[in-house]
Amino acid sequence: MTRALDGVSFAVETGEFLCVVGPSGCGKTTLLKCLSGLMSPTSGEALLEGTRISEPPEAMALVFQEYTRSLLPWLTVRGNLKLVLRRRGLGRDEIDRLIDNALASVGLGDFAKHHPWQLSGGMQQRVAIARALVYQPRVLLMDEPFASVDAQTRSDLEDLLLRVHAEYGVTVVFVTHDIDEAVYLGDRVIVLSHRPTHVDEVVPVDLPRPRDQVRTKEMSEFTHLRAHVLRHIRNDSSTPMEVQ
Amino acid sequence: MTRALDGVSFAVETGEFLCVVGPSGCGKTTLLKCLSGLMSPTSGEALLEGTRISEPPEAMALVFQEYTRSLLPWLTVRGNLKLVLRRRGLGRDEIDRLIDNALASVGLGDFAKHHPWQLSGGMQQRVAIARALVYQPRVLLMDEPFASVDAQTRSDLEDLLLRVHAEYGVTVVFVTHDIDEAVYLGDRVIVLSHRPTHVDEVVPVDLPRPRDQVRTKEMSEFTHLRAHVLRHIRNDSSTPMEVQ
Amino acid sequence: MRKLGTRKPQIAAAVTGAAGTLVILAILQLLCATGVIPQDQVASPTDTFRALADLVSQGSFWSDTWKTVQAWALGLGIAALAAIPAGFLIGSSERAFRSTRVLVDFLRPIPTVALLPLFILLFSGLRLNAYMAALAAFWPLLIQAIYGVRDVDPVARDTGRAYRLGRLKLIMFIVVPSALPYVATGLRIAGTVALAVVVAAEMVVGTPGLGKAIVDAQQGIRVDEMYGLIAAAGLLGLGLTALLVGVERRVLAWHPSQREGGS
Amino acid sequence: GSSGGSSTSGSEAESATEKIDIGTFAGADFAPLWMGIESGAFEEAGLEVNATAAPSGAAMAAQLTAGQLDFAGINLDTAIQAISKGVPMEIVASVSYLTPSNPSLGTVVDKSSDIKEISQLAGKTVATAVLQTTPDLGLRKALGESGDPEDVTVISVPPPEQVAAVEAGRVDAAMVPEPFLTLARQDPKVRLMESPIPSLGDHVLSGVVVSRPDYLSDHEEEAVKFLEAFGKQIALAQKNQELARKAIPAFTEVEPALAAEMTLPEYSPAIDTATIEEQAQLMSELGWISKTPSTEELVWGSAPE
Amino acid sequence: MNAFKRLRNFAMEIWLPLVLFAAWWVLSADSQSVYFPPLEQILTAFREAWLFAGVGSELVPSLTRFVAGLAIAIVVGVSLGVALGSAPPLRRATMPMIEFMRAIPAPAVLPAMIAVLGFGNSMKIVLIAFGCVWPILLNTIDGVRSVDPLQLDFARVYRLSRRDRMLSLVIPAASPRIFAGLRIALALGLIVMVISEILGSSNGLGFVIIQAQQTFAIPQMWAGILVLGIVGFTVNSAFLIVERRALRWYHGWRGSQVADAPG
Ligand SMILES: Nc1ncnc2c1ncn2[C@@H]1O[C@H](COP(=O)(O)OP(=O)(O)OP(=O)(O)O)[C@@H](O)[C@H]1O
Ligand SMILES: Nc1ncnc2c1ncn2[C@@H]1O[C@H](COP(=O)(O)OP(=O)(O)OP(=O)(O)O)[C@@H](O)[C@H]1O
Ligand SMILES: [Mg+2]
Ligand SMILES: [Mg+2]
Repeated sequence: MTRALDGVSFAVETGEFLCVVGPSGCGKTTLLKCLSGLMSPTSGEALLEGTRISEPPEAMALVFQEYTRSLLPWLTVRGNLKLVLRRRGLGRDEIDRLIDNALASVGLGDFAKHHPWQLSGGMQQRVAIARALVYQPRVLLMDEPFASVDAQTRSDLEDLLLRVHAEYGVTVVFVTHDIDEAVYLGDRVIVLSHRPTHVDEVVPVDLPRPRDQVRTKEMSEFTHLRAHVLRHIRNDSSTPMEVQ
Repeated sequence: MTRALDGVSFAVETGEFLCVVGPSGCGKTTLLKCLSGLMSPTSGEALLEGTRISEPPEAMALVFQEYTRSLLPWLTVRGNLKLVLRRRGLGRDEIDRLIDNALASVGLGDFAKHHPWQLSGGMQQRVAIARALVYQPRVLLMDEPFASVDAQTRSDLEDLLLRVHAEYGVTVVFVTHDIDEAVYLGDRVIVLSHRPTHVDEVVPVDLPRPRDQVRTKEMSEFTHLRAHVLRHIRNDSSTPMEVQ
Repeated sequence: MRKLGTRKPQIAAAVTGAAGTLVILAILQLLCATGVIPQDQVASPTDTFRALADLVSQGSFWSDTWKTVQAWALGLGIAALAAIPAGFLIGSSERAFRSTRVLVDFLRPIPTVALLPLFILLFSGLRLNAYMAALAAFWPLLIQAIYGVRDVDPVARDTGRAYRLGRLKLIMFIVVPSALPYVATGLRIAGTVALAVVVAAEMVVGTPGLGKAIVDAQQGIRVDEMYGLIAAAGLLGLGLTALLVGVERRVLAWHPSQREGGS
Repeated sequence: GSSGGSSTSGSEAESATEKIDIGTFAGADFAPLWMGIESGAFEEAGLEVNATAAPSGAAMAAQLTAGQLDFAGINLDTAIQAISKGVPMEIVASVSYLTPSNPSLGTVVDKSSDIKEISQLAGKTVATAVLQTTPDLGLRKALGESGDPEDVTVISVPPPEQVAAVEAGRVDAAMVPEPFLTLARQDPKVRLMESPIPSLGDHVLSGVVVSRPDYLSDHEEEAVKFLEAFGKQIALAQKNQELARKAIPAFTEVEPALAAEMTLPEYSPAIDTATIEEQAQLMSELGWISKTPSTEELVWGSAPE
Repeated sequence: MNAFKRLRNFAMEIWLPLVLFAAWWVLSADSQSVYFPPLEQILTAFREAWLFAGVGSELVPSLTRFVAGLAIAIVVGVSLGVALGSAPPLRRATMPMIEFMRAIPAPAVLPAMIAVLGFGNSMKIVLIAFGCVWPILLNTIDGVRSVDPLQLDFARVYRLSRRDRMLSLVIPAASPRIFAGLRIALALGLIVMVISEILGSSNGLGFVIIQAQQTFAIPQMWAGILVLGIVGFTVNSAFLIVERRALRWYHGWRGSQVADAPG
């Protein structure tokens, strides 16, 4: 086994919104897998609110990077959402209400009866997000959840996520390639280096909340933060094109 | 047949770098297919330097959105590039030199003998770009060519593209979801509307060339342009989540 | 990385496989020895092996096997020559595809052995067996060839067009390679069916070959030999399938289905 | 088919050997043919006889029609069926007969069964190798004398399985041919009872040789030569049964020990047209054939010149 | 509005079979050959024997055995396949034996089956099951093995129950492969059904065909083959209907797939 993660060490506080950026193949997905208990770290350990994670814990949801694959094509959108609620012992009506709400919040209220493959890539990604939301987790791990979504939907979803985060106090770990997005969403941005992976820098983001797509991004503070992260990433790489 | 494009009309000047943004499903890919002669428009016509396009013209290269599927898995990376040079009647050495250059310029010099499926998604996308470059087209059509590439590689490739554009005077039509990218690269940005699709606005980008990832993006002109486009897209949509 | 990794698991898998096979055979042997399986009608594994060893030293066994293989290969060859071009032609024209669909769907499921009584009246010997095999092999090959051509990825096809490959190169570099995995699958299915039909024909018609040898052993009430021959038929089937898979591996090294191979 | 120009093309001066292709069952009925091949008697007569075993009378009839065979050794019932349905063939010789002193087909019942004679099989299930053949015919004839010939279920069971079928109670009786009849005699679990054959007479024609009319007219000389030589072997087999027993293992799956023990039919080259007519008549009465072919249609050379 | 279009589509699919049928009729009309009788005679024989006299006595027994054998094969193949597919060591241990058994041409086992089970229905059902079970078993194993690991990860993260994981994830995910196996099994099953009736039976389609051939009832033989064509076509169509319903998601999914990174 290759060591995908080495010397990566950081704490996520309850209710925090943490963004992770870093070059392709540096181990961001691997990191989320350790945090979710899908993978046991070869050395070191992942702690969730003080307890060690060896199995996926009850209160955690994960939005996979490969959203097309993580949706079950033989179930409808509703079926996909229902599946994760099965163990809750809820009534039919309650389940339907929860699902309808979650779908409406990602703008897919009319698509409950469609199969995932009848939707465009961006819509599928939103189904995966709705599935995580309906699960009502305390901790939400998201792996490049907005990669295939067009600019406008993306900013809508970013704002939806900020709202959920604010309302329910969900802890979010959010992996992205988009530095603007990381700065816009996060309380802190963790910048991972090329392999051997280590935490290159932790950038605190002190932009005021609630944030706004246009106003926040026009603030000079925002522009400087993103330039800072960007410059950091560019300087870090000694061999510019050797990515994987 | 659905009308994918309606009332879309614009001219691309020789040597221009034109970026196209617009919501998912609005017809950007369809537009490129018409421009490349792969599809004939039901009404209206596509003109390349004055002549009507009905068959793919000689001097045009297209980078497909579904890059994984446009690379032929039974050929190596080198084979994929060689295939498009077949009709040129070049010598072996000349062909090898061209291919090596193109691969080196996208940072894949060491992967000529690999098959496409042995590479990561981002690397495959770069192979597709290299294939277009080696073809030495006068017109280059690109459909979300950097979607699966990490931030740093992406900015490198953006700069490579700007260099090719400047050196050889290639005309580029570039589809993207990323408004920063569109503003950073283009001479003009065309914003398409929701369906029924029409040209919503044409934004001239008067940023000085050569452009620089950090400096250009820190310019207040840049910030304002992107905010302008973004605001435009947001206001355009009366129903915020209805995307397709 | 992958190359280094596959060697060891492969050996481990082979060892487990061998061990598992031995355990199964031992259980069968035990069942025979204790009389749970009646001895007079079923040969125990050791008896089967002994009979197989006897057979291997006999020239007639090898000539029987050779005759079966000959009919199989001839039939498969004829079927391939007829079915693959036909499939490509039908598959590349929507009109041809639609016109032949009902006909193919009607003829294909007729089990070839049902035509054996007819074929007996028309042919004899090797030709009879080979034609039966050819007919049985024809359908899976035809179907797979048709679907192979129809399933060429439109994006790959558009790539060829956009880069102006020309018609011939498009077929050579894009259509045929895309359809090959389908044809290979068809060949494997056809191989299995063709062998079954050759053996069946030998049994019913009595042309020399493994099928007839089995019936002869049955008629002569030589139970061990019969089981030895059945085992030999199984080994032959394995060998012929391995042959086809080997060819497939070679030709289709680039195809996704070949990549998980070792695991 | 080698018949085409095999005889005429040999224009060389040396005594030309005629090629004869004949297909037969792998049963004791055609032992005289193999005797002739083994002993070289055919070669001495200037004939190169090539004998192949064939799966069924129907297949041989088809190969005969297609010119792949010149002669076929089949059962009389098959020949009658084929000729009545318009297959171009004629009986050219008889080979074997079933007689009371040569019971090479017998009826086997379970030891515990109380069935003793054929008439008791009314309403029962009986196994035979192939339906609508001589044993089947004999059974129905016998039943018809005392009652309804249709009042029995006859099913097809391959000879090697017949005794097992009786033992397992899947059939009430089986009409078993040699060599399985000899094995059944040694089996303590089953018992032999009355045979169905005698109801058809004391001299029931079984194995015959057939050929196709166009071969016979084009190659009359060779045909006569072959039939003469074959006839001698048939007579010899009847005189010296040991010769026949020796030839059987070489051409069939029967072991020498069993071949030495089994009951052989009566071998005779003389065509008994009475038994042919009677069987044809019976088959048409039972509706197995739609029209009764005349003796002239059935037997070669029986038509007045 | 669409009536005309539908009619045209129908005509497109049916014209070739009709032309061939007419050609057969005309060309055979005054055939003198015993073995290729006029189509008219064949149809007469078909009407007399199969509308509907032979349906109860021959067709029903054949199909009953076929369905019974197939059902056994499905139950055994799928349950064993799921078990072996989700237990890699067990799978590796049994794989060589399974591959060997699969490679034995089913007709070759017939004599052994007759020796043990006699010539009755149970023998034929077991033989049909034997012929059909291997493609189903192997494809189920493959299907279970190829369940997307990401989906299994999903099941773990969202803590699906064991039952949900099997019924809502593993079996649906494997179902396209299972149906692919079933499709091969159907063809093999029909072959085995016919061969088991040709060699040792007293009723059934195969028996009728071989019996007709042996008694030179050639039009009846052709009629029997025709019936088998109809049976095969019907069985195949029924399968396609079931498959299309069960795998509607799959066809839609495949059709819509913008390929992910392969492998
Ligand atoms: N199953 C695996 N076996 C071996 N190596 C793996 C496996 N999965 C991932 N890796 C390696 O581990 C490293 C980290 O991969 P990971 O998927 O975590 O990267 P990432 O940061 O998420 O990249 P991306 O931005 O492209 O998603 C990569 O170099 C990859 O090659
Ligand atoms: N083969 C097709 N048949 C029917 N409709 C199609 C087909 N391909 C595309 N469309 C439709 O045409 C419209 C335009 O599609 P197109 O792929 O051009 O969108 P796009 O702007 O490229 O979207 P994205 O940003 O998601 O790539 C979509 O609504 C789509 O549903
Ligand atoms: Mg990742
Ligand atoms: Mg597109």
